[in-house]
Amino acid sequence: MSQYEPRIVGFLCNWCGYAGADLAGTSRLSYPTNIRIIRVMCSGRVEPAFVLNAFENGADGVLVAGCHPGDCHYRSGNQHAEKRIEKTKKLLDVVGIGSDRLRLEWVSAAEGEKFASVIKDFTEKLRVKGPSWLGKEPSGASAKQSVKEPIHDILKRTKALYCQECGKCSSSCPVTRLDPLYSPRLAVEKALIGLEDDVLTDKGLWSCLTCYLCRQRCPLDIEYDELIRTCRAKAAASGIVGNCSHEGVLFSLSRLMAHPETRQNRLEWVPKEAEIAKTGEVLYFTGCLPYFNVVFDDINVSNVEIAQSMLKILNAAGIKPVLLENERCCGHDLSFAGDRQNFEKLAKMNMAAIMETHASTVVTTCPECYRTLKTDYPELLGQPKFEVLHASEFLSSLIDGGKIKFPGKLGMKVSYQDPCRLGRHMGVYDSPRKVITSIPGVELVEMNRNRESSLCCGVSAWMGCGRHSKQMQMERLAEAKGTAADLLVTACPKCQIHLNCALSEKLPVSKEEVAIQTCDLSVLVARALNLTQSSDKMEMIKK
Amino acid sequence: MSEKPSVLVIGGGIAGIQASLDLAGRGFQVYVLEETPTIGGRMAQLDKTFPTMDCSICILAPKMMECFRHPNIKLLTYSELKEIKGSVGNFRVKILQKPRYVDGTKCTGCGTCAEHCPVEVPNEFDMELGMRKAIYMPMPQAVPRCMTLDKENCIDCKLCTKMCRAGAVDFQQEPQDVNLKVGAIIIATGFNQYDPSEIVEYGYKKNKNVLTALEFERWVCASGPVAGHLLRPADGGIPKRIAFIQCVGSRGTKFGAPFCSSVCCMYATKEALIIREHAPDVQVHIFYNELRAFGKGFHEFVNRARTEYGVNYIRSRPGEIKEDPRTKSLTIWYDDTFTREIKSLNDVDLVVLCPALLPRESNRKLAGIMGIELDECGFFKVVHPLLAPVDTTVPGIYVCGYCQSPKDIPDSVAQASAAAARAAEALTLVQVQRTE
Amino acid sequence: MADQFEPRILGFLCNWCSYAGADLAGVSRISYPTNIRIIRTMCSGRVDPLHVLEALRQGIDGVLVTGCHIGDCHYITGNQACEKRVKFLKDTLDQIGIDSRRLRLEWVSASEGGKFARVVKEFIEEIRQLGPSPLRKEILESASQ
Amino acid sequence: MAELQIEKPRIGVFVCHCGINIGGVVNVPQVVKYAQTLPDVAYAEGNIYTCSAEGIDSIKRAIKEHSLNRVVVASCTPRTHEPLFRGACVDAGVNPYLFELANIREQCSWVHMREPTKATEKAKDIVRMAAARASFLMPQQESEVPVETTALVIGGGISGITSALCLANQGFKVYLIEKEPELGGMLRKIYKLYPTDEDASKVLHASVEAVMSHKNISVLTSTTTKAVNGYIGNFEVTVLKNAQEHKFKAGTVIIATGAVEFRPTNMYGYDKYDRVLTQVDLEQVLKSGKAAVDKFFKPQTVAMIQCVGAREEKPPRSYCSRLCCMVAVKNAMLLREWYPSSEVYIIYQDMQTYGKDYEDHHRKAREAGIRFINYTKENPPQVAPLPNDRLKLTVYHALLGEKRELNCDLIVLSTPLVQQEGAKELSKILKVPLGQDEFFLEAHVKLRPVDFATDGIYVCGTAHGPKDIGEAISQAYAVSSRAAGPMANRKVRTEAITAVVDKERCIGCRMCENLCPFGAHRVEEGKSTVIEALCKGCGVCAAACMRRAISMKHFTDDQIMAEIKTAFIMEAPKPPASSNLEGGT
Repeated sequence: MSQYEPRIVGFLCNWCGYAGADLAGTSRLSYPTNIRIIRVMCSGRVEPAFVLNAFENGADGVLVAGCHPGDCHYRSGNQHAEKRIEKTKKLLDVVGIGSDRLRLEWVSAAEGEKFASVIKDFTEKLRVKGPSWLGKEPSGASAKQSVKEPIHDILKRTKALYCQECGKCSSSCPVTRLDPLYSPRLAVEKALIGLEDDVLTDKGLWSCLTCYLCRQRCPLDIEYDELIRTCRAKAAASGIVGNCSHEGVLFSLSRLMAHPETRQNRLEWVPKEAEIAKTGEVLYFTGCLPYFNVVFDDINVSNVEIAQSMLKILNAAGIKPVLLENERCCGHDLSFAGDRQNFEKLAKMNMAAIMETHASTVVTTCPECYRTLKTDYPELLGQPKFEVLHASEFLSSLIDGGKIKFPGKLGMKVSYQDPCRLGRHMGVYDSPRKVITSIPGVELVEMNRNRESSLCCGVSAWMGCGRHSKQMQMERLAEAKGTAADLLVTACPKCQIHLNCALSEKLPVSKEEVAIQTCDLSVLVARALNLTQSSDKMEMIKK
Repeated sequence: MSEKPSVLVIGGGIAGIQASLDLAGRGFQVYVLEETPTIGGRMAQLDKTFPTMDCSICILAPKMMECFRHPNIKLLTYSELKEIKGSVGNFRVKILQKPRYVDGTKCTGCGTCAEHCPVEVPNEFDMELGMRKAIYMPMPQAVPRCMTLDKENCIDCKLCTKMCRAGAVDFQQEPQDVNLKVGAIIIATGFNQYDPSEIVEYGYKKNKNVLTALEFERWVCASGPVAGHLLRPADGGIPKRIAFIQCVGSRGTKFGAPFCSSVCCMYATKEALIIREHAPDVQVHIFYNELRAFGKGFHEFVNRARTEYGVNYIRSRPGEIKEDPRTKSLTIWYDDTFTREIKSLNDVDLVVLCPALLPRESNRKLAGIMGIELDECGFFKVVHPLLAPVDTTVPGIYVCGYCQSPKDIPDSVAQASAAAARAAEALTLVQVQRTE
Repeated sequence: MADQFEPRILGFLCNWCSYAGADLAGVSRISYPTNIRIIRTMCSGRVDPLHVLEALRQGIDGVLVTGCHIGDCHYITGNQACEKRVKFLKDTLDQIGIDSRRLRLEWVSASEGGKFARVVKEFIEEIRQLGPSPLRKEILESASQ
Repeated sequence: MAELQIEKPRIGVFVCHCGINIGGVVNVPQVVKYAQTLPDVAYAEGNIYTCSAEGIDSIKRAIKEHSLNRVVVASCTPRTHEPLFRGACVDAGVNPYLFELANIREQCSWVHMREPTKATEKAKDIVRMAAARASFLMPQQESEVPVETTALVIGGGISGITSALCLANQGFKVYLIEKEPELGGMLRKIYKLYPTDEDASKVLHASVEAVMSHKNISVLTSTTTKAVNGYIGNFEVTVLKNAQEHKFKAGTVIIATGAVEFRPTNMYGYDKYDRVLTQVDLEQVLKSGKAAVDKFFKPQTVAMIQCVGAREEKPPRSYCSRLCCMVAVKNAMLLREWYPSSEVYIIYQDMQTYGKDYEDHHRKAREAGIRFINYTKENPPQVAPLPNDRLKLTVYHALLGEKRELNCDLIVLSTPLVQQEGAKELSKILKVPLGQDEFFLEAHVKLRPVDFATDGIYVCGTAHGPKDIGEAISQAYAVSSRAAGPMANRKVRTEAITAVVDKERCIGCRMCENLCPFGAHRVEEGKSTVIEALCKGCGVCAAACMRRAISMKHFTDDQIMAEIKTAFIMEAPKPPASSNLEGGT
């Protein structure tokens, strides 16, 4: 331990923090050598992703220094910084790095001395705390594992060789319709006549939502989603990456979770009265809800409410579910972003952790976890002994078995958004509908495009969110609104996030055309069972 | 052994008819087994035939009548094959004749009974677009010209019995076993249309203005459910824009069939021409994948449709059809593959889906009875697709028409004659062996 | 009067080519005016000059004879015999003061439905230009009045 | 019979609606009403479909009830429906030649769809003409002609071989003639068969053996057809073998002369560059075996161009040749098998891999990595020379919208099958037609695919149009069935329409004898006599006879004159028409 020297990354604002550091220099104030400084114009520029990236790359601590409140060169940049650092600290706590490794300080241009002492103090504290586990093995920003499978074999495996160039995929694709530069057909055709490089370097490779609509309709069942996933891995191996939304913070978190030493504090959300177990029949695989809760706290969705609702329902049905203390990201997003290496790590660790609990049933509230656990893990690691069920399927069986009974009538019209992974990828269309319609007083009104033809929420795998995503979201919300439903139920936390995000931004149309309350299926069920308090809005709907 | 050599023909469509006429014409005794109440098959349902645009029933009806009148042909309609034993030259066949509840020797086919029958059910012959009564004749040109009472839908009011002056209605009729000895067997069971409702994006059965090709044939046929007037099925309005979609459930591995049905490009072109003749101001669009016009005069026919008739061919399999819930008009989304533009064809009044044509489900049962093989798609397997195109895996049993592999009418007719030739050849050889 | 004149055309069609061609025009729904009446003969060679003359005597405005293309005759040379006769007849008509354009010979095969319709249309127009036959009953009558 | 001639005509007229085919344009009830007013018409009615069993019954009933002795049906063309209605007359005891069809569909309602009033008037005229003719109709007797139980099969390719074998196995004698010194035709040039992947030569060998050893088959190679006279059942055949004439009789004739591959002169550098071949050229190269090809070269990049010289704007090659796509797929797969590292491109317009097996094969070719590039007629590929015998193929991928340049060492042109040179001559000898595409034209595209209008002559295989081996063999069996019919019965009925000479009038001028191409007129003892079996009933003689001594049965002068006189109502447009039908006489 004696050789341990903490590695600190410092983000300094140009006008105060950086000037303060300069002053420390001109004043010949010495401080430990452990810090590396990155100059930014304002502390408000520092994103959570920067911080997480610093940790991913082996930092033991991150220091952000800005102007004192009220002194910001850009008026309120430091206030933003304060909020962001707060959020990042929460994420660091959950992921187990600990919020004390991140420090925000106000250092004015005149405070050279303060700067030096902050560094000294932070270095000492970090020295006492010990090194971050990540320092030993930086996970790196991108996976470098190459995909050896030749393009011809990929085309064969995904049946793309059979492409009849008919254009059914491209005319179905919600992206192509908005962005003519991208076309599933042309991508396949290019690959087919040997223009492999064009395919891998094409921006379109990252525009695909892997929403499965093209595959659903393709008469030859070309596995377009799989083709895209493999090509992305191939592209990623040669250093090409897609455009990540949220500056890649969610990918950072997933990669951090892929580290074997990671010890998370992810069960904070569990209510005290809830009954959970370490081993047992039923395991509830929460997914990344605790993280989403932090990242998306500003768009009117409460992600842990989904987990809490599910847990309460399970308890109400007399089930004491297993929750994994150190459950890791299922790896779905990394896998669809071309990071095969970290996906495989996550898969192995999750699988081992689940096996230890002796669970025979794994329930997920997230369709992506559902798909990944049910099909991708077994493909990689062989068929496990447990069964994977989506919450809708599990709830449906609870209702069938009389394990849960709805006490009263809700009295509302709802519509249902089919998540791509649950619907087209996995073919689960009926259970969520069954659950919804078995709640007394709930009428299900379908949108025009439903079930197999459902429209994607606009973003998948946290990539390529942009103008077209927003257009799709507006279209979908308008469609939902058009059904005159009071509530749009989803069975995927991400659908809810994306649709709510669109609503929380400046709307291109009038609010009446698109604004609709969204709600997760489990939350709806918990409320119908009187297990959670209805929000004010729900009350209004009831009236 | 002074008996005439005889042949059983299974299926009374155009292939079965041709094989029967060939064999009967040279003095063989022929039995035609047909499961529906009339011979005529699919061709009888068609409005016109390509590329000559002959009225289908006009050229078929004389042949059907010829079968009926031929002294060497016995029609066993409304019948089922029960059992076959023996081998070439000596097959023993058991057939079940279902009761029509109408005495064929008395019925004149005047139709008075049907006029008075109170029960209306969808007419299978009209692809269920039109109605028939519980006592009915599938079509005006039906052969034999005898009514059939459909017991499943009959309400036992006995009005038909009262009304029939010939006293032909007979509720006591029982199923009858018919035992035959035949020297050879020809199978010609034809095809069934794939039901495209599982291809949800095209909205078949959900959107009323979406029809299948066979439905459309009946829809525009003069003797069909709307007497040949070109109308929108949803509301009877006058269509201005009609589209055809090829390969619905064919050439695919997911839905329907992996093979190409071989006739759709041509019949769609034919139907397009029918439309342009009916109503020259109606736009017709044909969405195709690969325009398969390989038969004699076919490519020229398509060219004429394109240049003289202004039929618009678009190389694309559309992604989806959307219905305007208010007007019931349709929007077709497609990738114009030659320009690579994603486009929508709006205000389409009628979409005709050209579904895969599948070998009949009942082939499996037939194959079991006869001990012959089917291929993975359900077509009757032949010994060698090139050199023995009509010989099944059992000597003395031959196959022709669509049930052997996808083909059009002329190819079916030629193959029917071929099967007849093979049957005649086999019977001659058997006779020679016997006399030796 | 002139614009109301509807020529009356009589057509002799050989059974194998031209009659089939006329059928094909029908099957292909190729429209042509209603002015023509058709007489089917087995071969264009069956058309006797007397038949043509009788038609003209009846007051028919134009006579169209059609047969198989030269070389295609079902009876090998029937159409050649016909060709000679029509040539001879045309000379005769000119001599007796009937415009020989009122008699026309065309080859129409079984596959030429379009040509049949075109020929009929053209011939009708030509006769329309020529005006009613001088042998028309009403013209003869008015002349005698 | 004699009584019938004296009996006053009582005509029944049946006007068909043909659904709406006629009834939608022509006012049928009006026509029926009008028909009732015509001379000699005793009865008239309308039918929805006169050809339906109901219609037929109605005709029979009316004949009985109204003592009709002439029947006119106003419906469609006699070319398809006459036999059916004649049959109805026979059933009701009326001679079939006392029946007349008035064609108010093909030659009225269908060509005057937008002029219902005028069409109705015309339909009335047509019915009037038919009724007038019917008054003059006479009963005729059909005769039977014996049929020789020998078949002539022209062409010794796989189609001819198959039909010869099938007929011979049924006990008929067969002459199989082939212009080449060897049997086998196109198959001799082919390497492998698709989709079964067998050696063509092996398949052929077995069939040739069977033909050669069959006791009922006489094979004449290096033989051409010189003349075929006569008619069904009684053809007199003259063939030329080594400049020597052979004559024999045949009951039926089968054309199985096959087709040849189109040589693409001046297309894609076919004459300029050695490395541009046709598919048949390639077959022959492949036939020499892999080792031989290896010596020649090892292909790296091969492109096959489809529709070369086919699907053109104008006839004769405006057709799709049906099998070239499959040939290309077959040979492309073969090349890939022999040279796995090579790249094979098929540059196509529409892949004609119809049906089940071909579509399967097409899929397999894609699976094997054959690359397909779609081109359009407007943007055909271009060939240019490169050093080292290589060729640059520039092709615009129409579906991708991109130009591609392929550095090829072999370009294969898929050209269509075209008619043999001698086909025109043969069509003249047999008096059977060729179509626009120069292939033999069958009697009816839909329902008589292997028959000709002329009885006793049939066509099969690629002489009829491009087709694959399975289809050709199906047709070969089909013609065997068609030809076996009359031969098995040993007789056919012939029509009764022949010339009759009035010996009183005949002066023996020999005009008819000189004119008749069939030699049916023979002047003996100063008078002409008609040999009925040879007479085809054209009437050329009747029209020519100066003495008007020759009458044509069923097309008599009386009958034709009656039509001429009733074709139009001959009176002034104003005042309105009177009902005088006999105007003009």
